[in-house]
Amino acid sequence: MAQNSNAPGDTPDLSVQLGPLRLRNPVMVASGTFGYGEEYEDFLDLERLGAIVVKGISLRPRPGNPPPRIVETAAGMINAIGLENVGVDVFLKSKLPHLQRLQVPVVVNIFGNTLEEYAQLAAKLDGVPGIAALEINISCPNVKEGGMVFGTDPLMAARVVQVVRRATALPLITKLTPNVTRIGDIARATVDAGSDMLSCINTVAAMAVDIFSRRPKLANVMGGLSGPAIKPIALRCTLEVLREVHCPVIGIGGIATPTDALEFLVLGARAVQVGTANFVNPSVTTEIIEGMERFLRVEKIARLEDCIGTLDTQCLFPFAEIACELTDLP
Amino acid sequence: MAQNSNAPGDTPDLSVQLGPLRLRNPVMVASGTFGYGEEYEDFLDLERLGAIVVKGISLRPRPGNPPPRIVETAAGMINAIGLENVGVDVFLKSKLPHLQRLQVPVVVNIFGNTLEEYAQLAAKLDGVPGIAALEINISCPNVKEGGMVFGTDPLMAARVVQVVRRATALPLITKLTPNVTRIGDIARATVDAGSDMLSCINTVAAMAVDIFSRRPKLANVMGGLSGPAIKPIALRCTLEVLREVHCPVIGIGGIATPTDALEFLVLGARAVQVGTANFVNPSVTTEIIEGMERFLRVEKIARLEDCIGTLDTQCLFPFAEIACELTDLP
Amino acid sequence: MKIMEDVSVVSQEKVAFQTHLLRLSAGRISREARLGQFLMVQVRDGTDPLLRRPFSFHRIDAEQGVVEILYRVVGRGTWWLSQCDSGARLRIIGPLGNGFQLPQCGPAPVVAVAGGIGIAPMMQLLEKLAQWLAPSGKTREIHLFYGARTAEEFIPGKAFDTLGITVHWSTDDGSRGHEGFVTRLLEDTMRREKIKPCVVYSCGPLAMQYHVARWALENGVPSQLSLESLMACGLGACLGCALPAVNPAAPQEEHYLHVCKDGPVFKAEMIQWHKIQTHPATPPIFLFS
Amino acid sequence: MKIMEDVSVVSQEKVAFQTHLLRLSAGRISREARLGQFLMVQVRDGTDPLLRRPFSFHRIDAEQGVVEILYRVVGRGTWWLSQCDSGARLRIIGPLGNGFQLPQCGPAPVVAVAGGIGIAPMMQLLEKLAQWLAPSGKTREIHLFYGARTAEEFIPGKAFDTLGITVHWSTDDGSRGHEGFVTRLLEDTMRREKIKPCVVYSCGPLAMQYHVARWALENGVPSQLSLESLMACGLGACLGCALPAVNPAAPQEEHYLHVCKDGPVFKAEMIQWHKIQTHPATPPIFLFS
Ligand SMILES: Cc1cc2nc3c(=O)[nH]c(=O)nc-3n(C[C@H](O)[C@H](O)[C@H](O)COP(=O)(O)OP(=O)(O)OC[C@H]3O[C@@H](n4cnc5c(N)ncnc54)[C@H](O)[C@@H]3O)c2cc1C
Ligand SMILES: Cc1cc2nc3c(=O)[nH]c(=O)nc-3n(C[C@H](O)[C@H](O)[C@H](O)COP(=O)(O)OP(=O)(O)OC[C@H]3O[C@@H](n4cnc5c(N)ncnc54)[C@H](O)[C@@H]3O)c2cc1C
Ligand SMILES: Cc1cc2nc3c(=O)[nH]c(=O)nc-3n(C[C@H](O)[C@H](O)[C@H](O)COP(=O)(O)O)c2cc1C
Ligand SMILES: Cc1cc2nc3c(=O)[nH]c(=O)nc-3n(C[C@H](O)[C@H](O)[C@H](O)COP(=O)(O)O)c2cc1C
Ligand code: FES
Ligand code: FES
Repeated sequence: MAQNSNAPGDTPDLSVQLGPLRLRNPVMVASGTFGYGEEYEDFLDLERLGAIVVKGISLRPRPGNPPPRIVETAAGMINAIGLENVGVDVFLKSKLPHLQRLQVPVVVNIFGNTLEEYAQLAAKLDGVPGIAALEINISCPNVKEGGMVFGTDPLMAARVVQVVRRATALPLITKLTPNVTRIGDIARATVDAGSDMLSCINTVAAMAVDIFSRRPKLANVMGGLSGPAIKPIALRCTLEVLREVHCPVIGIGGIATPTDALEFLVLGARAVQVGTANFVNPSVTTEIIEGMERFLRVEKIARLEDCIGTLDTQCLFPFAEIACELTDLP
Repeated sequence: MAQNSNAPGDTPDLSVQLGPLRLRNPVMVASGTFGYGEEYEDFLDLERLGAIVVKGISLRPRPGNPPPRIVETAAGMINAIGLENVGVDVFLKSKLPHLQRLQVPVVVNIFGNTLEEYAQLAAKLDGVPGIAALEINISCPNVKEGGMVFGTDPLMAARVVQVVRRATALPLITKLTPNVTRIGDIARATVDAGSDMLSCINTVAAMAVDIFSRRPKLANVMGGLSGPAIKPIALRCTLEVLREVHCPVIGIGGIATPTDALEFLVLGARAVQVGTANFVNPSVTTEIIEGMERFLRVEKIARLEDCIGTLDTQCLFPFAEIACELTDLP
Repeated sequence: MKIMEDVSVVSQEKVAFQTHLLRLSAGRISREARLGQFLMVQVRDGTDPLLRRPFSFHRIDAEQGVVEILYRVVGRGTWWLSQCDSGARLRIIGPLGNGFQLPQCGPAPVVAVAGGIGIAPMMQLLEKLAQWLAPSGKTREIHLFYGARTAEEFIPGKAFDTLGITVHWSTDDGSRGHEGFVTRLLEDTMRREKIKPCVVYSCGPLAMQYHVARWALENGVPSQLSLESLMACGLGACLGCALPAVNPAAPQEEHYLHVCKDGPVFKAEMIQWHKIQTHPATPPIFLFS
Repeated sequence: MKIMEDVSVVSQEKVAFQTHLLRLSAGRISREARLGQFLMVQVRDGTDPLLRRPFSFHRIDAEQGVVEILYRVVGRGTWWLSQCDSGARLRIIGPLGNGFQLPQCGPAPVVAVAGGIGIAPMMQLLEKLAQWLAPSGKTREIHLFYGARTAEEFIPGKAFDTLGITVHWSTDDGSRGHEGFVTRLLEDTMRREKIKPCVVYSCGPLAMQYHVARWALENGVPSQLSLESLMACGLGACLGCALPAVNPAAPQEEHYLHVCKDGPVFKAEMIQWHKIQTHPATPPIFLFS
């Protein structure tokens, strides 16, 4: 039963319940930053991860954008990879089998440019063994609606979730974009449309300029900002979402240390995804898991679940009780 | 007439035309980061600045938020000062006179919580000598509309500009918030409502969490992110605005070096504001001005105006012409 | 006159547990500085960390053109600062804020309270007071209440004895002197020995300062408390370093003072103690493991 | 096997204009590395700069457990790297990518082209080739076309003469050797001396590589070009280091190869040269003034 004391020798329990999924710890890797897992096998034991989210998959292979595709910025980077991927057929044939052999939940990140593409993709993945959940990337332009990004409008976002929901029985995670006025509205719309969970956030729209060549530093002109720079934005978005919906939320954005990850959990996220930090330190996820364990030991907390959602926004004045007697002094 | 050559000894011409204002250079200081100018007089000659934007002023004095009001983040900081200010009356009586004696354009940043407050404030400032323009901060909650931020809705933003426009003949700069889905829509609405210029961007909504006390690091829970971390977001917002409207735009966000400032100008901004960087290096603006001069010398450009809006998003393949003959080889 | 000066590190020395003494060759600032004022240090090139860090002057030596800071390594900024070797260049801004005032009173004793690294701005002040009082022939006592978590955190202060300063030690773990809070030792000692000091100087964590303030207010002792707050500019421009304060004109109204401009030295009665939120203290366990 | 190794700096030396030679004690990586491969270096603690920087192996000495990189200071990252003293710790990842292949041909000459810092991965390769060819008794010539902006950028390569490598120098300003582009010197020399090499190795700026590629393709010379691209991971995960490439199965289709995984050494015919955008070159004038 629930462990209440935590003797020094005990291993704290890092497992978390994420909707229907039980994860051995809340540390997942973010889509597009971990390839299909193989790329990192020299640096860590993939089975130690809470879950692996693979690079975004589309119905057909996509070549991606012309280079330059990335640029470094202050404590961050902008990418405009253009969602290059091998397509769902090659993914199922030559990427998934390796992951299926491992004891780690695999989340498949999917995207399309039309509702039909989303639906067909979800149908193809439905029932495939070894897939724990789908993560729906709604930060893509809707080509039928003049290129407006699905995830920036509650109705369009909900429609994507609906068609995916109809096409598969897999647990659904909707991945929210921060580039909106009220992220809570999108969160609510997608949950009402059948999303079991949310992940938050995708990259922040950004660009960089080279003053000598007078050109954008990315061939695509604009791209998505990620890395430590965006963590404060991601935390704010996560709180806004948590205030609006009651489903499990996965925090993403700038996570690079155990402290970063714990911040999202304290806020109320039930898991986190690590993205850009994998590029800087390919075994960072292992270090984050170990750091969380250390935190629980130091703070004498038996189960990580007991930290989730413990943010206290009320009691802001620690001296208030002991000090109120002072108010009527001189 | 227009100078076309630039001999090594020539001093490049940094002056820019910003709507009705002629600035000796495009380097302004951002509201809330430079006090009322006096705070920096030990570190630089205020008359070298393109313009000074003073701390946001309201109709009545405001105490501001309880501390902690600031927290450092990766390459940035979050502030929740709560718009502490002395109020317009004290400003006019004891802060403005000193600035009036200087040869530097003074822009007064104004904000209110109702349309009436904006209007009354603008009326009070109308006709006061030594004010070059008003900058309207629309990143404030509209208390009559359930606290929704004026600047996040095109109609509400336009209404603010309208009432201010009616109350004063001063040139108007509307300061846009990046926390919206389509900043171009807000830009268009405020320009249509009578804003002569735009400044872009205000801070990005953000927060920080302390995992040991389980409390937000700011008493106000949420605050505004500024500093180098947000520059890529500010550049993107500036480009979106420039694509939508044709009025002069002032670039703001993370500017700390001459290169940073020039990036916004190349994009098409006609001036820039330096904010957080003043805290780190109180004479950074002088260094930026000198660096721009050096840039023009090195690049042999006579007038800074010739750099503005020179971004080339078309010609992305430098080898295209010389290399096309290669295509049909092997 | 506030000065931005590029200075070089004369020496850096570890003087106690996690505590470093940094000597800077700062000719211009040393001439302007007064005890109780502070400086802002850019601990490292680049944007990590972004902001300068505030430190009190530990010693000011205008003749040698040297200033010293004594600091505790508590996070990224102070850790990187601790990595500077002799000869390294640092950009500093100072002197900032208002310093300590000399006591305006008769032969009553002077009391000082230092919690942990709060000793930093206090040591030279006490030395000066002792030197200043000695020739004046007044038999004025100086008491220092010096608390720390454990004995190895104390700074070796050789001068105390020779200067005739009475030091009352306390540690949380009882490893030296009184076991428990230094403010408790202060209250007990003052009550027992019936001392009515003419001033209390104090520097330390906010929780300690609160108890010193309460004691000073309850006993009518004039106080000079060096307080802390998170700072961005140190110049009075960002308004980030606010502390809830009493507005003498309208005591019920919300009002703030700013540590960098109105402080860092405050009188106890200026602060609305019940409204203070300590800034979150993040133990740097992940940084250094 | 890719390895993340915490290594220490054996020595750092300035060897030419803005050019440094860094020796690292990297026991594990040195044993796995091959010439033409590269490593990713975290040039500094913290988030400024955020990403690692890629550098080719300049020399690999598995016996001593040492690897060397030769690099040009062009921006923040390389500037900070240049500040590391002996004994400093660096985190590196390597070996990454595919190395150079040995030439598969008869007695025809070997040609190498190096532009500026492009000499880095080339020097030990040429030495090895010379040593390998000498005992084999084949009278094979090795030509190095070595270009720079000005003479002071050249790396002192004492070994060239003794190894019998013919060096053809060129500088943009004529301060040493041919005045003008090194690729022009290559074309002219090859045409004049009617040399038909069995391979051309090349490393340098993309504009130079383009001309080498064109010459190799036009003359049917097998090529091994070490190409660059901006990189985030170096591991094939971010897909950031793409270069427009020819898809042999569908030559008309948009297709990309990835420098870190499919390169950095490519054959000229693999790349769609007319689609290459050089990454913007920001002269670091503001950084260092
Ligand atoms: C006027 C003034 C004088 C000071 N004098 C000294 C001194 O003489 N010696 C000394 O060791 N320290 C002094 N401090 C505190 C010192 O500024 C902080 O310890 C330092 O800034 C922490 O930086 P960091 O990057 O290592 O820690 P961070 O990683 O930024 O934070 C670690 C911990 O330090 C706290 N902290 C961060 N910034 C400040 C700040 N500006 N003020 C107070 N606490 C902060 C954080 O809340 C956190 O608990 C003084 C502070 C002020 C305001
Ligand atoms: C496989 C590979 C091997 C390399 N080997 C060497 C080597 O042996 N010696 C050497 O001096 N340089 C080498 N480079 C280039 C080196 O990586 C860059 O010069 C370095 O990353 C610049 O970092 P910076 O922070 O100093 O410059 P920044 O401030 O980041 O940029 C300054 C300039 O360098 C360019 N640059 C930045 N990052 C890269 C990058 N990843 N690749 C290419 N150019 C870049 C920028 O576009 C800009 O023009 C290699 C690059 C690659 C991809
Ligand atoms: C190079 C790169 C590629 C990415 N590709 C995808 C993708 O295919 N699908 C997706 O949903 N998100 C993608 N992302 C977004 C990340 O999954 C993550 O949401 C974002 O980077 C923020 O997290 P971070 O700051 O930890 O990197 C990508 C990010 C990067 C940097
Ligand atoms: C401490 C602080 C106070 C600010 N106060 C105001 C203000 O009163 N009015 C306003 O319009 N913007 C205010 N801003 C926003 C800045 O003017 C600027 O738009 C923002 O900081 C982005 O620029 P930066 O990254 O260069 O700091 C403030 C910013 C900071 C950091
Ligand atoms: S630190 Fe900026 S006002 Fe005090
Ligand atoms: S650098 Fe990441 S895929 Fe090549």
